[in-house]
Amino acid sequence: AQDKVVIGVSIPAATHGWTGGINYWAKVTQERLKETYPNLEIILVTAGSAAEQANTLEDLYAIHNIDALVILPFESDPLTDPVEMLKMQGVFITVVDRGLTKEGVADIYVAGDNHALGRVSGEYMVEALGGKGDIVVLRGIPTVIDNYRFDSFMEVVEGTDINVLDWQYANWNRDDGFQVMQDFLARFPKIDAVWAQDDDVALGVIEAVKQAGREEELFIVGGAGMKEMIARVMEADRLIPVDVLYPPAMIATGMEVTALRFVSNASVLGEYILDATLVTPENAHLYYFPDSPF
Amino acid sequence: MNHPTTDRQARLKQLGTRFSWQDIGPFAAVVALMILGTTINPTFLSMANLTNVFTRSAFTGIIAIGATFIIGTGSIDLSVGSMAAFNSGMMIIFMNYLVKTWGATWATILAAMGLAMVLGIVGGFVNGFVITKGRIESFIVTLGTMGIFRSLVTYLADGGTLSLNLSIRVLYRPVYYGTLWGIPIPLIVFGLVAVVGAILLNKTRFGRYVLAIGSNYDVAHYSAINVNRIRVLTYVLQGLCVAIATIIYVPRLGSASSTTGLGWELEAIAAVIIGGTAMKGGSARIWGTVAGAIIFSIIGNILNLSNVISQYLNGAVQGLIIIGAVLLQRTGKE
Amino acid sequence: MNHPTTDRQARLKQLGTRFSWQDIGPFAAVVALMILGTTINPTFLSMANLTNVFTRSAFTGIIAIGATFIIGTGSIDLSVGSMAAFNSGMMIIFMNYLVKTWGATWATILAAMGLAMVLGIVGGFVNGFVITKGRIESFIVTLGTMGIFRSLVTYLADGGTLSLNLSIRVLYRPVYYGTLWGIPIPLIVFGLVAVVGAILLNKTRFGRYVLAIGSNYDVAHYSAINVNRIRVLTYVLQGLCVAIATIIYVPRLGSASSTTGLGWELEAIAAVIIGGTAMKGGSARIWGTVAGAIIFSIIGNILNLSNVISQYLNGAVQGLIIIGAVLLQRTGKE
Amino acid sequence: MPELALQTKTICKTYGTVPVLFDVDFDLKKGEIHALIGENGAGKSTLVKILAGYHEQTSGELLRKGQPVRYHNTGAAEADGIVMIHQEFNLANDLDVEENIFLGKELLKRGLLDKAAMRQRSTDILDKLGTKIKPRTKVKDLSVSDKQMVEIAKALAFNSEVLIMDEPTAVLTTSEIDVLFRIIRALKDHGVSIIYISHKLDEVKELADRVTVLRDGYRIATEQVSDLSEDDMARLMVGRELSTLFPPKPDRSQAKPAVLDVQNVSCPKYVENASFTLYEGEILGFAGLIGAGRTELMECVVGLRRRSSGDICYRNQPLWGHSYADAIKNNVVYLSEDRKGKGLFTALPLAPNVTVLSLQDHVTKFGFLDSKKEEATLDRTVQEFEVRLPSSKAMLGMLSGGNQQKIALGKMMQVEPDIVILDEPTRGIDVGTKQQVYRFVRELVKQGKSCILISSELSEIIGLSDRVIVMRSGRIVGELLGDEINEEEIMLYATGIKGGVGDEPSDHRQASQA
Ligand SMILES: Nc1ncnc2c1ncn2[C@@H]1O[C@H](COP(=O)(O)OP(=O)(O)OP(=O)(O)O)[C@@H](O)[C@H]1O
Ligand SMILES: Nc1ncnc2c1ncn2[C@@H]1O[C@H](COP(=O)(O)OP(=O)(O)OP(=O)(O)O)[C@@H](O)[C@H]1O
Ligand SMILES: [Mg+2]
Ligand SMILES: [Mg+2]
Repeated sequence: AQDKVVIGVSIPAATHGWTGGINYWAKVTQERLKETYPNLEIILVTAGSAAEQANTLEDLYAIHNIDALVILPFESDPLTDPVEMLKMQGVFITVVDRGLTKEGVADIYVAGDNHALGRVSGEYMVEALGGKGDIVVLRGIPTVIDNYRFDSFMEVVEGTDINVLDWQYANWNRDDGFQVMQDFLARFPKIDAVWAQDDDVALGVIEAVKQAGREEELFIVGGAGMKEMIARVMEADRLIPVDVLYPPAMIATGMEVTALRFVSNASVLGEYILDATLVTPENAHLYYFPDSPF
Repeated sequence: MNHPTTDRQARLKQLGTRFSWQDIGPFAAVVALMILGTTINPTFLSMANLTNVFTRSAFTGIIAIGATFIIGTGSIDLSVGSMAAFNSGMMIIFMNYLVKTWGATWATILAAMGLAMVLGIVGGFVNGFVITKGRIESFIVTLGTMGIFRSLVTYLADGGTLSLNLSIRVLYRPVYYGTLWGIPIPLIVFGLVAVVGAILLNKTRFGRYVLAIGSNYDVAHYSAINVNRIRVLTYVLQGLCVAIATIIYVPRLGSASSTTGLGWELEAIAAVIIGGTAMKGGSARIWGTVAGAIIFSIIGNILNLSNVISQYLNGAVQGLIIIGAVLLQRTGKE
Repeated sequence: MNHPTTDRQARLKQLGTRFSWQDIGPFAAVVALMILGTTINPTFLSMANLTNVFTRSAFTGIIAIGATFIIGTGSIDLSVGSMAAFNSGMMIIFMNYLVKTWGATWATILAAMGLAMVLGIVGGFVNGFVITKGRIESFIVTLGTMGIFRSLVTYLADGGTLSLNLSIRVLYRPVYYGTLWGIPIPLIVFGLVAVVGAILLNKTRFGRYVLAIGSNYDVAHYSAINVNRIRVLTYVLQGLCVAIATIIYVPRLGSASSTTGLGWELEAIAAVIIGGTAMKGGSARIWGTVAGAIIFSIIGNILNLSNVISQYLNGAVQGLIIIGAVLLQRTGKE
Repeated sequence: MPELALQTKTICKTYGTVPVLFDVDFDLKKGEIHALIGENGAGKSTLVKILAGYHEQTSGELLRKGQPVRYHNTGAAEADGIVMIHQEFNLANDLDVEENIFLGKELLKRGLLDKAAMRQRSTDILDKLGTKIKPRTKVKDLSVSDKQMVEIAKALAFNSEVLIMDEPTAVLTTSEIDVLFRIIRALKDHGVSIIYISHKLDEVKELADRVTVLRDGYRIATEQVSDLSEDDMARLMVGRELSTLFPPKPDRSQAKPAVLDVQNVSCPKYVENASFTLYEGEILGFAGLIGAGRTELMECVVGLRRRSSGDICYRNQPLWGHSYADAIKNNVVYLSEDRKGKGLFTALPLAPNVTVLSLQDHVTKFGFLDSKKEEATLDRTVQEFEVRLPSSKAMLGMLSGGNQQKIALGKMMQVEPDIVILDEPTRGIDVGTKQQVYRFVRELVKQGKSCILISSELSEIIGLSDRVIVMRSGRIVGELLGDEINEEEIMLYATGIKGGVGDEPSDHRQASQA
């Protein structure tokens, strides 16, 4: 019999909606792959911070002796070195979502495109507002990813007559989204649109807008593809006309191509870039997964 | 022999709720912050904004009232935020389940509220029991249960979000968004909890024993106070407060996830201490705690109402204001 | 008259490092956890794994040694995690700046190390100064500075990540990954800090005064101890420990961001208390703290050993093990 | 005229708005023992605290060897050779004896603590004081009397020129006091000046050269001790004539029922197989040297300390195995000797302290605390025990030592006890009030209540007890009745000359029959 192939999967702990989705898809894929390929062993570990994730990498190698690593890095920069350490030990590396800061470390890169998420959102905003209006922005947690999204969004918006009244961090958290939006609503008598960037935040924003009774005045663009939000888009909710996809299922892609590399010996190297698809009432049914927790 | 002078102060003391600079201090800080807020942005004083700010303070405020008793005995509870998340999750699951048989009725909601209470009491009891019977520092035990509750809600939500059935949500919504005599319901609940808390603390044997234990554990023991029982009771009370906070939290967003209630424990403890309760126990002030919770809420609001300073520095401004607010109290005391 | 029995116990005590069940307890917990780890997965005992586990404990461990003194006086410091992030950020910025003139040399690195030390001392001093001069609860002040430091690093990083220049990184890397006589450098540093900490605590006036203050503030004051100065010194010492931890942290990940060091404060405090130092002050144990830090590191490792339990429940398992480890110590004491 | 070591001129002290000392002139000659006496709250502790740098005077001048000085803290006073033994213990509970003795003045060797030297010195001092305290014991594990010895040792470890002792003997027994007096006299011979505060006037008479009397913050008199009798002193203090200290004992002809029957109680390390019976209407004294285990035995009896064996019957009912609360329910109440550590909440106001044992009686009909009732109870206690309050808002810790003790007694009386167990009840109380306490206790037992009295003051045991039990090293070694109750007999048992350790329990039965 063939030797067991061990794939380590290191992802952030489920601390908010999107990472929750990552966890869900990783677990589902783990089970499916194990069933399909009996000689495959998949070790799934989670971490609450970049430093902790570096720990899990050490553990995956020292304890589980992994042959391949699928990693969704907490943050690109701090994890580049620890991943490279594994690479030097001969571990096959698949990076998902956030690229490492050093070329050539990743064998496979399944890229979520944070720039695109910001850009697509911005482009929709410009189109829907007809190039002018007052908007507010709720950002995530201060991180590089958030910067990519925000900067790309602003690039698109900057040339137009769209005026960003203010932005605040909402930490990809519903309660923060609610509170920040409450205060924006109190502060600005006229808001034409809200870019919430994340569906968790958008949920909070919706409630704040409802409370203020200003549903007719504005619309909200979230992001990620949470099932509740996709459902609203499907139902052609005025408040949530679209969503921008940043599917947590990308971890499944990463795990699958990595598994493929070992079971088929096919040469699966290179980059897989996942689009930041704009979900509209027309295509929403394609992205609706009622069983997913996210 | 000379008799105690029954001056006005002493008379006021007899009202059960005592007024002194220590109590006024936090409210002075509230007023100062409100002036600051108005200066930065006159919108601050709008009815809508003030209502938001005060209403928001209800969650941490209610939890902080429970924490006042715990800190009054010289202990700590780090698990409250996670417990709130877990309770929310359980309420949602329970309502989603009941709605299938009972429909979207008040019965369903009331049953879920009952469940929250039971869970709060049980959770608090477990904390208190392990702390007293195991003779372990409360910091460690509640750090442990903090992790446990948070994990459980993550597990229940499969890492994602637990969402309340839409039909119930419509029914339940007014509990957060509704008003009674023009006052938001969460504020009324907050007020009631504070009044009950103040009575418990100042007018009952339980409250007296709490302060006695915080003042000197050994003396309390030698005064025939069942120290362990009172300590467990403070944790049960804390659990109940968390449950009440949960009950008004769930209708706000109708969902719970692993991020729910993150950091509430620090906020609640800070509210208690800003309010003039000593970390080492022995003195506690419910109305100070109420002011402390409001202070927190106002600081957050002020930061969102202005963008003079880089948003990156919000945390710094918040930190400075917290320290400043407490310094202000201290200085006034001299 | 009868002389004090100079039995072995007493003799050992005179070595400055005292051995008693309270000290052995945490180590017993370490051993129990190691047995647990080995049972779950025999690879646990591999040299490579053990090295990883112990090396990792160095960061929190070093910070926790500083925290032992602070908690020994009955205070708390919540700002250490943020301070570590801020220090890391400043080190990186400084090195990236210096490299332009001095090149990727050890001079650059040493200068940055010096900067970290200075920042640690200043940061600690500020904490201590505001606490003692403002007569504010340490909880509030350090909660404030926690926000301030974290904001500052966010600001410095413009919301993103500060990355160390690659050429320096190569040079600096061995400080975390290298070994001396086969022992990882972080472990050597940890050991040195612990030894110095133990000497400070048990063999110097400073250490004795720390415990005296924690035991009874007034008694210390009336024993002609400059209470405020000692308290400020504990914060300066804590700042220094944070600086040392930063110095070995930066080469590990080569970057700093607003999430660096998040939660280290709770871990450090927990390590101290698991180690047998009382939260209310008056007694402190450096070697217990060392064991506490190792316990934390092992728990994290054990969670990665197997895949039996849902990863959502990691936090619950961690919580249970923490409580269990402390319970084990307590039971052993009887 | 010998040089003045210390002198005060028109010293005034005000706490907040409460004046406590008024224009006090006081002087201390080099090499003299100067006693300071006065009623509780007269201002003795306040005066000496100013001399030792604990407090600063509000006005007035302090002269040291003729030079004006002002001590802003204890360090400054210590540097000037002035050391004080605090009435309320000034010890860090979590540190051990040795660490406390040298706190703030540790010996160093090459910058590090010289533990060996400090160990040696503290052992020497403790030996000199004749105690069995081990230097490595944590202070919190010591009995009150042992803590007092540590306080004394702490002061002696420092080579002072002026030694201030604020009631050093309140909880010490005769033999410890003898040792202490020997040391004090030796210090005096070496030129040390000593201020000695005590409520035990016989001690003052025996020891001091001069005596200063304070009353209500005023200096009333300074006299040569040889010119005054004890009664003169008492009169100067109280401002009126005092009758005999102890109320007459009733004759105990008729047999009374037993109210408390204690059989074979043991508590590891402290008490071994102690058995005794308390009868209705009697005062049962417990005598013994420091560390005899009297406190621990009583704590076992009321359920504050776990006993390893033994049965306790209250009026023929086996009772309260578990908690002090059970004992209280049966109106058995215990006054702890450790006022600060176990007796009273120093950081709380007065009313909560007085009512804590009887809160259920201080509620409105709806079950809420009734602060009016509490205030009334406090007022009653204040009157009954003549407590001197700085103000009604005072925290307990602001009261003078003796007044705190009165509050402690008042607290206990709120449960309307059937059996009172008093451990050092008159600790720090002035003669006038002592007399009242004795009458009070006598009244109590006349009403059919019973009382156990533990006291380090032999005269108190002898003057008040109807029967005396002597303990030594955790065992009951003797029981004395009637004329046997005298100092000599008690000391024979307490020191082990009679009823030696290792004797069978039957031995003390015989003793009681003797
Ligand atoms: N910190 C304080 N604040 C307010 N009043 C105080 C304080 N300390 C003492 N007093 C008051 O000062 C007065 C004198 O107290 P002091 O302790 O000097 O009396 P004393 O003569 O030592 O009495 P005792 O014999 O009971 O020890 C008392 O009325 C007391 O209540
Ligand atoms: N059998 C014993 N072995 C060792 N130490 C003992 C023993 N018995 C008593 N001691 C010491 O004596 C102290 C207990 O004193 P205890 O409180 O019983 O004295 P007491 O009889 O109440 O007298 P007093 O209250 O006047 O000191 C303890 O600190 C303990 O160290
Ligand atoms: Mg006094
Ligand atoms: Mg005793």
